Amino acid sequence: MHIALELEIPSDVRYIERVVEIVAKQCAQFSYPQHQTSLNIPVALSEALSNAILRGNGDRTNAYVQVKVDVTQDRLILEVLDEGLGFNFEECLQDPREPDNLEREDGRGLFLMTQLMDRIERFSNQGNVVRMTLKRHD
Amino acid sequence: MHIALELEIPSDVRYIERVVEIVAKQCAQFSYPQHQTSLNIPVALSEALSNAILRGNGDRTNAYVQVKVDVTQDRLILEVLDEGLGFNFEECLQDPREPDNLEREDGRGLFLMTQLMDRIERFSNQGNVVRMTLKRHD
Amino acid sequence: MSFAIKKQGEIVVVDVEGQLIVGNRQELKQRVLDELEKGERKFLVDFSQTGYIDSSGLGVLVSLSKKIREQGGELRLANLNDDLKTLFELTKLDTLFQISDTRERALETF
Amino acid sequence: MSFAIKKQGEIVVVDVEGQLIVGNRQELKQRVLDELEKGERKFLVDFSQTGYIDSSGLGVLVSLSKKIREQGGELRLANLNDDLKTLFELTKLDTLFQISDTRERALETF
Ligand SMILES: Nc1ncnc2c1ncn2[C@@H]1O[C@H](COP(=O)(O)OP(=O)(O)O)[C@@H](O)[C@H]1O
Ligand SMILES: Nc1ncnc2c1ncn2[C@@H]1O[C@H](COP(=O)(O)OP(=O)(O)O)[C@@H](O)[C@H]1O
Repeated sequence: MHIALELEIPSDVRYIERVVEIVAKQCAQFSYPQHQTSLNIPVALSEALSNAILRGNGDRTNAYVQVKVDVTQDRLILEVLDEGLGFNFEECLQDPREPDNLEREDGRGLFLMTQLMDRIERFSNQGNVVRMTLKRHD
Repeated sequence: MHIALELEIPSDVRYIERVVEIVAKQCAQFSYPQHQTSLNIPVALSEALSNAILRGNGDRTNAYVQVKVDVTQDRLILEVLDEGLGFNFEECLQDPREPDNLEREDGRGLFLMTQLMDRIERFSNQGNVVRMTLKRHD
Repeated sequence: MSFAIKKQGEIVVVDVEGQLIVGNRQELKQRVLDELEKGERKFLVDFSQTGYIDSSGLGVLVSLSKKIREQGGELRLANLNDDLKTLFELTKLDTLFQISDTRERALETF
Repeated sequence: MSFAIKKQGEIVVVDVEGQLIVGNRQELKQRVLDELEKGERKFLVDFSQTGYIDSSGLGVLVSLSKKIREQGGELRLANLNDDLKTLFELTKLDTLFQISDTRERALETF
């Protein structure tokens, strides 16, 4: 069995929780282990969504965010698309564990995505796309 | 908000219940009225799926069935694709309420689909497609 | 989805738990026919625990009812929720079956 | 998601119910800062009813902790489930906060 899901939401952080719930439920359908459906997926997806809304679309109030989910028994691929100009992932990624960063309020989003997912790709395709892959870890 | 869902299953009736559950839950996300998520959608989708598996794919044991779901606040579109040659919907549709048909074991599937959905279309697109549209009726 | 079959007096009562659909209707059919074979004649299917029923599930009820009648018996139904009532009305099968609101009522009036 | 704030002894206890994420962290921040303004100095955030926390939720905890420390107070945490513990460990924030396994323990040792 194979499920592909596409969602489109207005660029508004209040949609994040609902999208996360829908996606996590979809993965629960494939009985992904609990820590993946309750930690890795929700947190990594929230980060990608809030970056897409606040950083990518930013002040473009009529913009949308698209989420594409592709799940099989073995792996989950999440794509988050915004209408922004994109960014350099490597350059923007910081290590929040460094003493100088530890007490900063921001800058943990991309780091958590890399920690919680097996692979992150960023590319442009009529907008900015962040693609995250998670293998099933039992 | 807008959700599109695609599923692919082996041609096996044992998958029907799970697919129905996934789709009905997706519609519940949009708070479709209860009689639609517990009657119209499950029954019409089960009929289309079992016809795709048993009539469309039939003995093609390696065949698949694809289900496409497109939901908004206002309407649901369900497409069920099989690898068969297609059929003439009007000709195959019978009225199971006629005295001669009332005690027959089969022949109620297409009829229920037309009764439970607002619109049914059948066409060919690299296989046979049955498309059902349901408007939200509160 | 599963079927619980028990005997109350001389009536065989079948509880359909979950869906009654193409994937499991054969099991219901076989279990009821086994009872018919053993000499049972009065059957009540209780839908209080049932989700949805598809056309092949309806078909099995129709064909069982016919087979039971041919042996001088009867198949009755009880506890249809609103969705199931709609389904029986749409297909006019509400005219073919004796349908009771509660199990008690069905058992009393058999 | 909502926040329940109550006072136990001289400690302000905040229960985070549901998610602590970009959509609601501002509310938590404001409510804790209001208590700080009123003169409160000891704060305990209890996560027993919390789902997930995102980076902006973590960020709010870090910045509240700093502001409270600047006023001579302290912010402690209690009842992190395994997922939340992992989150604090990944970001090394477990080294920044005093974290207790239970609310009682946190209240006793404050
Ligand atoms: N979708 C995006 N579009 C544009 N820039 C982005 C996007 N996602 C992340 N960034 C950039 O990466 C930086 C670091 O992101 P992150 O690690 O999530 O921390 P924070 O968002 O808290 O600054 C952001 O400040 C922003 O400059
Ligand atoms: N996907 C399909 N592919 C080919 N034929 C189909 C398909 N769906 C329905 N049919 C035809 O329509 C007929 C009527 O279908 P239906 O009303 O569901 O009753 P039943 O399946 O019980 O015969 C089927 O017997 C079959 O000939």
